[in-house]
Amino acid sequence: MEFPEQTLLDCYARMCLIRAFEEKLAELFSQGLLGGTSHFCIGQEACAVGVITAAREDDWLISNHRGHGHLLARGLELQKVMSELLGRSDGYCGGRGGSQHLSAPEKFFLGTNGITGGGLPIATGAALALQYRGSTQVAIVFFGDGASNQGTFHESLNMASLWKLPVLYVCENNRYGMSNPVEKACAGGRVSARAQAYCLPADTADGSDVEAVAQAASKALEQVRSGAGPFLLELLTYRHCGHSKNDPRIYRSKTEEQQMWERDCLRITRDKLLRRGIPDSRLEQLKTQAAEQVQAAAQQSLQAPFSSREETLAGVFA
Amino acid sequence: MEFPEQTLLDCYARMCLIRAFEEKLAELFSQGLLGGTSHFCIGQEACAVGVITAAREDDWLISNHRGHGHLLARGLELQKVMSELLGRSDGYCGGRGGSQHLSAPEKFFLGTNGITGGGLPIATGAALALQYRGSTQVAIVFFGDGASNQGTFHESLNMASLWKLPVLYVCENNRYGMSNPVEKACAGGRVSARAQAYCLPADTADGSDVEAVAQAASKALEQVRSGAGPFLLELLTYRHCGHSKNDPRIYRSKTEEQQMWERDCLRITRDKLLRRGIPDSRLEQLKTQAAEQVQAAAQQSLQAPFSSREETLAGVFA
Amino acid sequence: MFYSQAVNIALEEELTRDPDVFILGEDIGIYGGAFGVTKGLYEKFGPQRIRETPISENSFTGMAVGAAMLGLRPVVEIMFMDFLALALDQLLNSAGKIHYMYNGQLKVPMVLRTPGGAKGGYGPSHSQMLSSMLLGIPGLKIVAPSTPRQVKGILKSAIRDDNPVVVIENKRLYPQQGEVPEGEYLLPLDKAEVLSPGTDMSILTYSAMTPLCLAVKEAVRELGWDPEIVDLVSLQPLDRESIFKSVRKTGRVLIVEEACLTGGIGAEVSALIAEHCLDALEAPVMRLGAADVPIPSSLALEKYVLPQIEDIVKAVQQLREY
Amino acid sequence: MFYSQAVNIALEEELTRDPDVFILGEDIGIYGGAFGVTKGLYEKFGPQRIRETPISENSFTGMAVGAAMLGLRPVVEIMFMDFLALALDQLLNSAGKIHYMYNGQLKVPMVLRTPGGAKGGYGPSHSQMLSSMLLGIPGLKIVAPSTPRQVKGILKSAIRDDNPVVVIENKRLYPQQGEVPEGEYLLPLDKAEVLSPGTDMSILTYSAMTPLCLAVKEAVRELGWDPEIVDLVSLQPLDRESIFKSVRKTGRVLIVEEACLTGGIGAEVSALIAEHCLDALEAPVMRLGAADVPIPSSLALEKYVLPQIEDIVKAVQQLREY
Ligand SMILES: Cc1ncc(C[n+]2csc(CCOP(=O)(O)OP(=O)(O)O)c2C)c(N)n1
Ligand SMILES: Cc1ncc(C[n+]2csc(CCOP(=O)(O)OP(=O)(O)O)c2C)c(N)n1
Ligand SMILES: [Mg+2]
Ligand SMILES: [Mg+2]
Repeated sequence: MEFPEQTLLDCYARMCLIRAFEEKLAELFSQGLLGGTSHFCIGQEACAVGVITAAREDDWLISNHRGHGHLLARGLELQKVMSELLGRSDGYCGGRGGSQHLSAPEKFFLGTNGITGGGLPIATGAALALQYRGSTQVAIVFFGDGASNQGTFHESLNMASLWKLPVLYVCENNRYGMSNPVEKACAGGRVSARAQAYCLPADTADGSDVEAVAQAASKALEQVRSGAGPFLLELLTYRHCGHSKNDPRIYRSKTEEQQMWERDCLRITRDKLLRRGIPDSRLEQLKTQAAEQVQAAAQQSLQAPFSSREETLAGVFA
Repeated sequence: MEFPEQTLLDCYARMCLIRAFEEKLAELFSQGLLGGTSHFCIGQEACAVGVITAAREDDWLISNHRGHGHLLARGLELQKVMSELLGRSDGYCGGRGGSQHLSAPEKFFLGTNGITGGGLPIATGAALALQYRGSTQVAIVFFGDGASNQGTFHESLNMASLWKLPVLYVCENNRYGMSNPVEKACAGGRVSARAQAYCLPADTADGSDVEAVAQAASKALEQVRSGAGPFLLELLTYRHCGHSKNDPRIYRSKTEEQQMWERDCLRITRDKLLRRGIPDSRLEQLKTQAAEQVQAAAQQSLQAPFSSREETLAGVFA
Repeated sequence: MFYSQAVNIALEEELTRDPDVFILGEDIGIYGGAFGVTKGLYEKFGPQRIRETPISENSFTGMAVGAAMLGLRPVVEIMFMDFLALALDQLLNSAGKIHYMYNGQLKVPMVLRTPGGAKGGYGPSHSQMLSSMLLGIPGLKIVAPSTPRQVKGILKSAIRDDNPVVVIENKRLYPQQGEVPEGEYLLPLDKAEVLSPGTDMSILTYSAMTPLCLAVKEAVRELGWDPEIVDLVSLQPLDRESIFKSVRKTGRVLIVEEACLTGGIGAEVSALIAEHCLDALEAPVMRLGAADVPIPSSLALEKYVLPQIEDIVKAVQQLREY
Repeated sequence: MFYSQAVNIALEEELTRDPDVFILGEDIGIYGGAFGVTKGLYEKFGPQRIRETPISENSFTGMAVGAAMLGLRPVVEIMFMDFLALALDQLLNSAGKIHYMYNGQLKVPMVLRTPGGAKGGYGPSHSQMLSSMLLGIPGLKIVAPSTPRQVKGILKSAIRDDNPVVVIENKRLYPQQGEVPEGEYLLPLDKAEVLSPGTDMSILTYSAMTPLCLAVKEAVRELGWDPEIVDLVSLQPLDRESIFKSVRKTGRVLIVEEACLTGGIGAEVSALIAEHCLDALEAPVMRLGAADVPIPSSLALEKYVLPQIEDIVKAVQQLREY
C-alpha cells in the first residue's frame, strides 16, 4: 500500500511522538521521577500506527502491557497519558492504572492489560457484544508472541472462530517474550501458523514497514467487518529496548540488535519520505515537535496533584 | 494391523469386561447402591483396549473422567475398582477417589481426573520426568474432544513439542462434549488438525476398530519412544450411553444412535472373530465370563466395609 | 417451587425484561445445564441469548468481562464451583478491578452463577464450597442465597447490579422447595436475613447449611433451647449490622458453613465479631465447617467431612453449656 | 546477604544436593528471573535443571504436579503472585488433593515460589499479596518467610518436604539484608518465630510487614511501649501454640498483613484466638491489612492502601489505650 503523502507524514509524526514519549519516560525514570515499571515499544511503533491508521476510529482497541504505541496511535491525550504514568489525579485513570492498566473508553480504547494473554478473552467478549448489537465496529487486540502460548489464546481464537466474531487478533511478534526467544517458547516459531488450527484466516506483515502493516490490517479488517469472522495478523517486529526498565538484554547479541536498528521503523519511514522528496528539515521538524510536545506534557503533569487518601479508598464499586 | 487370534480374543474379552462392568454399574445405580455420578465409555472400549494393548506395561497412563475402560484395559483389579466406586475401604483409594479420582501407581496408572483438560499438564509433566530420568517409558494421556478446547491442551502440547517430551496424546473424539457436538465446540471439528500448530505429528484412526487403534497407537508409540517427541492420536469413536447418569440424550437423534450401534466396537470385533472362524459359543462364553466376574466383584465389594471417621480425617499430608 | 426453578424463572424474567441480558456457559442449551437450571431458556431465547460455550472456563469468563465492559449484562454459568479456579484470573485481575483501576470509566455488570457444595458422592473435584477463595477479591459482590425465594430476588438484583456479582448456588439446594413471589421481586445484595428469631445464641450460616441449621432449631426446641438462625445471604459485603445485632442480643455465636473451616467465611465473621462485639460475648465464638481435607467420593466418608445435623446439635449444646 | 541471594543459595544448594530437584518458570535462565533470584543457576545447572517455560502458568504448574508424582522435586516459579490465579486449578484440584484422594499412593513433593506484595508502583495486577486465596486449600503448606535467614532455612525444608509447599516471597523483601547461616540450615515449615519478645501486646505479622513491625517496635520504645513481634512464618498450618502463648502472655493482639483485610490470614488468626484465648483478651483483636481496593499504580496512592508504619503505630496506641 502506498499511502498518500500526508498520511505517511502523519504516520511518521505519530511514530516520532511515540518514540519521543518513551524516551522521555526513560529520562524520568533515571531522574527518579517515575515509579513502578513500564514496557517500551521502541522499534514497534509502526505496528501500532499501521494497524490503527487502518482501523476505524470507533473500532475498539484492547492492548497489553506494551501499550504506549497503541494508545498514542489512537490519539489519546498526551498529557492525560503522561499524568497517568506519573500517577497524577488528572491522568486517564487518576493514577490508579498506570501504564499497564490504562483505559479511555471515549476513544474506544478499552484498556491496556498487565496479565499476559489476559486481553484476548476480553477482546473476544467485546467482539461478542458488537455482534450482539449488530454493530459494524471491530474489536482489535494487540498481544505478543509470548502471549500466544497462554491458554487464553487457544480458547479465545477457537470461540471467536466458532461464532464468527468481529475481532482482529494482532500479534506483534518481536522475537522475544521477555528474555525467551520465540523459537524456544512457541513451537514452530510463527504465531500465524496457529490460525489454521481454528480455521481462521491469517496473514503476516513486515512490522517495521508502516504501509505494509496498514495494508495487511486494512485487508484483514475489511474481511472481519464484512462478517467473515475473526482474523489473525502477525507482525514481524523487534523491540530495540529492553523488556522493561532494568533489562540488561543479555539474552541476545549486540550484532542482532545493530542489525535490527538498520530495520528500525522510524528509519524506514523516514527513508520513504525522503525518497518521496520530503525535505529532511521537515522531518527533523516533526521529530522536534514531538519532543517538545512530550516535554510540555511532562512538565505540566509533574505539577499536577495526586489524589487524596479519601479519593483513593473510594470507587471500588459502580 | 491384523492381531494374532489370541490377541484379538484377549482384546474382545477385555472389551466385554469393560462393557459388563459398566452395565453392572448402571444396575447398581438404579438399585440405589451406587452414589455420586459416573461416566460410562460404552461404545469407546476399543480405544482404551487398542491403545493400551499397543503400549508397554510400564508406560504411564493418565486418564480423564471417563476412565473405566482405561483402567480395566490396563488390568487393574476388578474388585478393587468396584470397591472404589462403591466407596469401600478396600478400593484402590479407600473410597476417597471414586470413578473420577482413581489411581493405581503400581500398575503405572497415574489416575483418572475430574477436571476436563486437567490431565494434560500432568501427563506432560510425567513425560518430563521420564525424559529427565532417561527412561524409555512413555506417558499416555486420554482426553476428549471437549477437553481439546481447554487452554491446557494448547499449553501442554506446545511445551511437549518444544521439549520433545515422550508423551502420546490420545483424543477420544466421541463427537460430543457432554451435550455439545464437536463441530459447535471445536472449530473445524477435528482435533488432530490442531497438531500442526505445534509442529506435532498426528494421526487419526477408527476408534471402533480395535486393531486399527492398536496399529495407529503402535506406530505413534514407536515414534515417541524413539525420542522424536510427542504425538497426537485422534480416535473417532462414539459413546452409546449418556454423558453421565441422568442424561436423556436429547441433543442427538435416535437415528444417529442406531447407526452408531451398527458400528459398535464390540460388534465389529465379534464379527472379525467370527470371520476368523471362532465359534459363536466361545464368544458368548467370554461375555458370560465377564458378566460373572463383574457380578462376583460387585457382590464382594458390597460386603466390604467403609473407612472410619478417624481414617477419613487423616492423610492429607504425606 | 424448587430452588432450581426459582433460578430458572429469575433468569427467564430478566432475559425477557432486558435484551442486554444473555447467558453463557457449558451445556446450558437444550441440555438445560448439568442441573437442569436453564431448561427451556434456549427454546425461548435462542442461541444468541443462551450461548453455549466450549469447555474453556477461563476465556468465556473473560469474554463476559469484555462484553460487560461494552454494556451487555452477561450471566456466566460455571457448571461446578470447583471449576471456578480455572476462571479465577479473570475475576481477580479483570472483573473485580476494572471499575476501580480505570477510575470509574468502565463498569462490569456481569453475574457469575455457580453451584458449590456436595451433592453426595461427587467426590473431591465436584463437591467444594469455595466461597472463601473469593472473599479477598475487592470489587466482587458475593451472595449465597439459601431458599427459592431468596435466590429469585437475589439473582434478579444481581443481574441488574452494575458490578460483578458471584451468585453461589448449591447442588443440595436445587431440589429444595419453597414459596416464591411471582413477578417482580428484588432483594438487596448486602443484607443478611434472620430466618428464625431466637434468644439463646446466634447461628450464623449460609447456603446449604441454612436448612440444616433450621432443622437443628426444630430438633432442640423440645430441649427448651432457642437459637436464632441468621442466614448471611451476602458474603461480600457481610451485613455487619445484622450480624452484630444478633450477637449483641444473644451473646453466643456459632458459625456453620460448608467451606473448609480454615480460612472460611466464618473466620472473617468471627474476626469481625471479636473486633466489634467482644464485650457482648458470653462464650468463645464457635465455628463449624468442612474438615480441612478433600471431600471423599464415598457417601459414607463424605459425612465425616461435612457438618452434619448431629455435629451442629453437639456444637449448640457445647456453646450453651459453656 | 540479600533476601534474594538467600533464595538463590538455597536453590543452588538443593540443586547440588539432589539431582531430582529442578526449577521451572519464566525467564529463570540467563535472565535470572524477573527479580534476579535465579541468577547463575542456568550457567551452573543447564537447561534440564533450570527449565525455562513459555508463558503458560496453568500448565507448567500442572506439569510440576505430574513430574512430582513420578518422584522428581520441581520448584516452580510464578513470576508475580498475581499470576497465581491462572495456576490455581492445579494447586486446588491436583496438588493439594492427590495424596489424600489417592489414599496415600502418590505424593506431590513440589514447591511453588512466588513473590507477593507491592514493590512500589507496579499497580493492580502486579502488587497483590494473595496469601488468603490459598488458605482454604487443604493439602497445601504455605509459608511466608520474612528474613534472608528464614527464607534459606524454609525453602530448603520446603524442597525436601514430601508435600506441595507454596513459598510466598516478597518483592519488597528481596533487597533486604540479613545474616544467613552457611551450608546445611533447615527450618521447620510449621513454626512461628518470636522475632522480638515484649510484654504489652502481641503483633502477629508475616512477610514484608515483619520489618515494618520491627521498625514500629523501635519507634515506640521511647514511649516505653513494648510489643512482642511474632512472625507467623507458616500460614498453613498456623503455629497455634506459639500464637496462643504470645496472646496469653500479653492479652492484646494486633495482626498486620499486606493482604486485603477482608478474608485475610488475620481473619483466621483472629478467629482462632477468639476460640481459644477469649479469656486472655484484654482488648478486641485488631487487624491491619490492605484496604479492600485494588492497589493503585501511583506510588502516592499506594501508600493509602497498604499498611504504613504510621498506621501500625496508631493501631498500637489505640490498642494500648483500649
Ligand atoms: C500471566 C502473566 N505471566 C507473566 C507475566 C510477566 N510478563 C510480562 S510481559 C512478558 C512477556 C510477554 O511477551 P510477549 O507476549 O511476546 O510480549 P512482548 O513483551 O514481547 O511485547 C512476561 C513474561 C505477566 N505479566 N502475566
Ligand atoms: C473444567 C471442567 N469443566 C467442565 C466439566 C464438566 N464436564 C465433565 S465431562 C465434560 C465433557 C467433556 O467432553 P469430552 O472432553 O469430549 O469428553 P467425553 O465426556 O466426551 O468423554 C464436561 C463439560 C469438568 N468436569 N471440568
Ligand atoms: Mg514478544
Ligand atoms: Mg467427547
